[in-house]
Amino acid sequence: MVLHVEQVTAWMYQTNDKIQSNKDYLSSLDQAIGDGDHGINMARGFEAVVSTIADTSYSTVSEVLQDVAKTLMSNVGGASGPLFGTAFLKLSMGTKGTEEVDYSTFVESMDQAVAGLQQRGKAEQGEKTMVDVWSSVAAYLHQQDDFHPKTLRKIASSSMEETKGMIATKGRASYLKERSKGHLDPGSVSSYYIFTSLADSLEGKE
Amino acid sequence: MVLHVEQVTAWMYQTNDKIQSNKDYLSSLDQAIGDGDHGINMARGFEAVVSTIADTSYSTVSEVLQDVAKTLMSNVGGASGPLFGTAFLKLSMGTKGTEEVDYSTFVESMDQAVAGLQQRGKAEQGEKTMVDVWSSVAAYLHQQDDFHPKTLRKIASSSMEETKGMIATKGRASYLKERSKGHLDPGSVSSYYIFTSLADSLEGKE
Amino acid sequence: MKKVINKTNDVVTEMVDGVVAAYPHVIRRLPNTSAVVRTEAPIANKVGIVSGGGSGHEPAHAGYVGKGMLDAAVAGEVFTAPTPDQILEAMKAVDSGSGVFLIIKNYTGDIMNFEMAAELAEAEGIKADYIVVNDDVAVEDSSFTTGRRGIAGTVLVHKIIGALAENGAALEEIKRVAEKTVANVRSMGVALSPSIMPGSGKASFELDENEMEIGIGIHGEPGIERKQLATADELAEELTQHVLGDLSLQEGDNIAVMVNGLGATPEMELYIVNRKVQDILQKQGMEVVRTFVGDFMTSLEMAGCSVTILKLDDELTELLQSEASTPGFHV
Amino acid sequence: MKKVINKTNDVVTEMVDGVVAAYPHVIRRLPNTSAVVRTEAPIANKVGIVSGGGSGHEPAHAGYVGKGMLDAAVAGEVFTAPTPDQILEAMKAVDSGSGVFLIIKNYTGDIMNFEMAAELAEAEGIKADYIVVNDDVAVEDSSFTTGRRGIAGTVLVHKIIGALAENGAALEEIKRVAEKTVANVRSMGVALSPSIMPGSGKASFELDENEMEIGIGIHGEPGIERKQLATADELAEELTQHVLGDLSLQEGDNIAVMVNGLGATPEMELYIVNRKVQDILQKQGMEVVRTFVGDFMTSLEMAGCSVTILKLDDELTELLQSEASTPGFHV
Ligand SMILES: Nc1ncnc2c1ncn2[C@@H]1O[C@H](COP(=O)(O)OP(=O)(O)O)[C@@H](O)[C@H]1O
Ligand SMILES: Nc1ncnc2c1ncn2[C@@H]1O[C@H](COP(=O)(O)OP(=O)(O)O)[C@@H](O)[C@H]1O
Ligand SMILES: [Mg+2]
Ligand SMILES: [Mg+2]
Ligand SMILES: [Mg+2]
Ligand SMILES: [Mg+2]
Repeated sequence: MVLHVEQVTAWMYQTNDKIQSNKDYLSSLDQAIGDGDHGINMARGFEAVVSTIADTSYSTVSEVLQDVAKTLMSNVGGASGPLFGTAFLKLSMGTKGTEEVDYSTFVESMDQAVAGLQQRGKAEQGEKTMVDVWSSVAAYLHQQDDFHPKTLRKIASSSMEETKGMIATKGRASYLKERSKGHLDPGSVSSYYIFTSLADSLEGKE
Repeated sequence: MVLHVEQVTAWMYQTNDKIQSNKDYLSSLDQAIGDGDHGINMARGFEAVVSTIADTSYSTVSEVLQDVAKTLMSNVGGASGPLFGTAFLKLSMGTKGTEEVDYSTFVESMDQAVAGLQQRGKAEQGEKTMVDVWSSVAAYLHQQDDFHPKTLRKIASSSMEETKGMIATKGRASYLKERSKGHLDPGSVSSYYIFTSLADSLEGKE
Repeated sequence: MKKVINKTNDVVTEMVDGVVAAYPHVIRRLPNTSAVVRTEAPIANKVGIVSGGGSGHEPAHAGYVGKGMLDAAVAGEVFTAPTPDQILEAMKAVDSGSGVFLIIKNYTGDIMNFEMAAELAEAEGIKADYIVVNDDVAVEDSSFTTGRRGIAGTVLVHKIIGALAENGAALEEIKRVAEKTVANVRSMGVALSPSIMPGSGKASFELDENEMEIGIGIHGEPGIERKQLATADELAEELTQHVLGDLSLQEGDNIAVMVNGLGATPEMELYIVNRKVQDILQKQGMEVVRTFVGDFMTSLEMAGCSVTILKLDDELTELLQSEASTPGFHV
Repeated sequence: MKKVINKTNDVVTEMVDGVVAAYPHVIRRLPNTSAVVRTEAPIANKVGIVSGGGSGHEPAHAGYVGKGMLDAAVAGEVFTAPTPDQILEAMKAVDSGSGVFLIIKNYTGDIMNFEMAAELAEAEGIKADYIVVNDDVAVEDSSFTTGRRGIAGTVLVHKIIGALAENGAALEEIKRVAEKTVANVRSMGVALSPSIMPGSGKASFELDENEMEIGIGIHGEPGIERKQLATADELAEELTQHVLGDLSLQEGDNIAVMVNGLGATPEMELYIVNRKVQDILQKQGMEVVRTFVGDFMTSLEMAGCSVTILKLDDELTELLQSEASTPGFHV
């Protein structure tokens, strides 16, 4: 499978749908172990993303992803804004130059996205942040040689679920120390929406 | 009957007892149509009165009443402080010169007390203030030629009760206009305690 | 009742201690009183300006003692006018021989206690005069009522009169300008939640989850209407129109504006109100010379705000704009 | 949720409008941003000082723009760090060629957004440096944690650094003094009630009728202990001792003190706390050079307060005492 512009825009629409309908859920997760704004932040960001995309015509996947990155960066704020912005910027940079993106190019760009996230946020895997989902997905992609939407969904879901048992040592949840355990990490749940939406778009949903 | 120093000090102790045990009640009356501090104000004032009286030896009724006036004036504040202060000051001035106070001297000094109250507060009878109780008691005393504790109590009580039906046009309750109706005037209730305590002390209670 | 206090009986005296401990270079407490005076008082050839009232309105009144405003402030018990003897002590402490001017808010208790203090002061040979501030347009002003209450506009009277006294004006001159200021200042407030008296632990009134009280008094006195909670713009519109309706303003008139928080309302919300207030005033062609947004005349932890407008002529404009440097107010 | 607002989405932009409408002689809004800058910016030969963060902490940060403090403040959404592009616009607007210095509170979001802005600014040829304020002793500071949070002490950093920049100090000099200031400032807070996010209408945490949270963060982050509501004196003692315990102070040391209200606590209560704080400090032989009592770094309508102590040397004392004249802060 290769990724086309249409699939990537569908990916963003799907993500936005999930974020908007789970806005309050995401905020309530953040309220439990953060400051309660994650749903509001992500909803603001992805609303801006789809409105940018709707107004623009793209010839390459990289251009779409660059607009996504820039829009998130300048509309989300907080911790998740620069992080998701960086991740999509790295995906954009890694997929530059070709109209369509083949599997191995995508996998490489995912590695760069994870590296970018980690450089920006200084978080390792296991610190109960979105890095847990992004790096699990990247590692899983390496083991395959093509997209498998169903397993992609499964990996995104299980790595998201795993954050529940973790003690946060990065981000606002880290102030809770042991008390952060037993709660899902909000940024990991958003990241899960991003990757299940990718799976949706690979299956042809719009 | 004549009033002695002992009766007047007993009068003040009785008043203080009633004020202290009805402190919250007085404040709740004031909360309904004022600012909720009348009980606190009166309790502070009469606590100071009895502590002053306890520390001093007096040879005349007038001296006791002067200390009462000064103590209320400098401890109560609000609307009721200057008013009760003025009333007791006039009683003190009107009873000056004799060790004991006879009935007619007391009645005259009550007239002066009412006049003082009215000059200070600019309130007529029927405006739902303590003037209603003080002037009713003064008018009643004029109709008698000696103290009758039981009727004194009755007059104080009925004039206090009458404020319930009135619309306030003076003091803080006046802002409520028609809505002040149906509530007792707090300062009239305190005044009622003052005059029933006078009746108590005339009956020999301490 | 969640309050950061010790004994309820001690709130005023401990508060006064805390104010003086914060600004020992500006103010001192008169021994055995709850009056606070400027460290330099009495100041030669200057009329002493004294204000005060019940406590619970902080930074009013102690916060306004200092250069260009008050020489002394007298704190009564919570929501209770201070007693004449305390006011008298403050008057004596600030009188340099040029006399003392009292700024009184229009409440029965305040007027009686301050008037008695003025009488006592005059008996002791101190020249004294006073003004009664009655800026609250929520209350009908007629000879059959106790008249309009004094609320946040009082702070602007402190400012104007304080500046004038600082310039060395005589008592008569101060009285003239005070009367002019009071004639030109109007306010109205709204409450979203009541204040709670430390002494009784009781709320000053009750409001449903979706109600507000338009025209609230700063001791929780009733306003003109209790209704459904409105938007900031609607509130700003209602308060501003009421205030404007009571001032005869013409296009191009100079005014000062105060958006005052009643205690618990976040400053963010005061600014949202101010945005609309300024918008209305601009549309009406007013020249806003100066705006003050913040908690200036509060009612303990009451949520809500008030809007004050002061119509200015050249004299008042100059006095408004001159320096004031006090713990609670700066120009 | 009783708030004086219009649409929840508009609170920040309308608040910024309201701030600018109040003080047009001091600040202006940068078009299409929620950044506020001094009207005179950029000021020749002066390093531009920029701060900011999530909204809901008013008067922080727009209220501190003006002479002797900030050149610009960038407002994010409520409790959400502002975005790099907005910060970049503010940096560009205040850079006179002498560079820009950022004052950042230690939160992951704030650091990332401000750092990215600094990178973007440097890419555009603007010299930039920054300090991260981390004064909250309620949080453990170790390499295994995200470190202490930045709270009310940030306002004193604004004051010191603002004064230094006003004197024309170079970027390196500013960095040196900023590091010294941050190394010497410590705070801790307590909450009696939570703040409520306008967006979600939800309380930031829950407290029982008799509980308080010691060591609260200004976005409702957890503190070190939840316990029975204490008296003002006990609270003052607990906060002050925690703060002192993290500063190596000796008898006779000069310090500055801030008793900061978190939003809904009446000023009366802040002064009652200050009384005890000053008492403790005096007994320990501290020289309190200056005290600030009021709402400086709030958390919407949270009830509670924080205590900040800044240890001063001669250089910091002089900078602290020099003039600052901004809507929210005056020296
Ligand atoms: N240092 C970090 N590295 C990676 N992700 C982080 C880091 N800090 C926080 N996050 C992510 O950001 C999410 C919170 O985002 P959000 O609530 O929008 O921002 P804020 O914490 O500033 O309010 C967390 O759930 C976590 O996944
Ligand atoms: N003008 C007045 N003349 C006579 N009595 C008055 C007047 N105004 C108020 N009062 C009395 O004072 C009482 C209120 O006293 P208090 O609550 O102690 O003072 P404040 O109203 O200042 O809080 C009223 O109940 C009324 O009896
Ligand atoms: Mg968050
Ligand atoms: Mg009362
Ligand atoms: Mg009262
Ligand atoms: Mg946030």
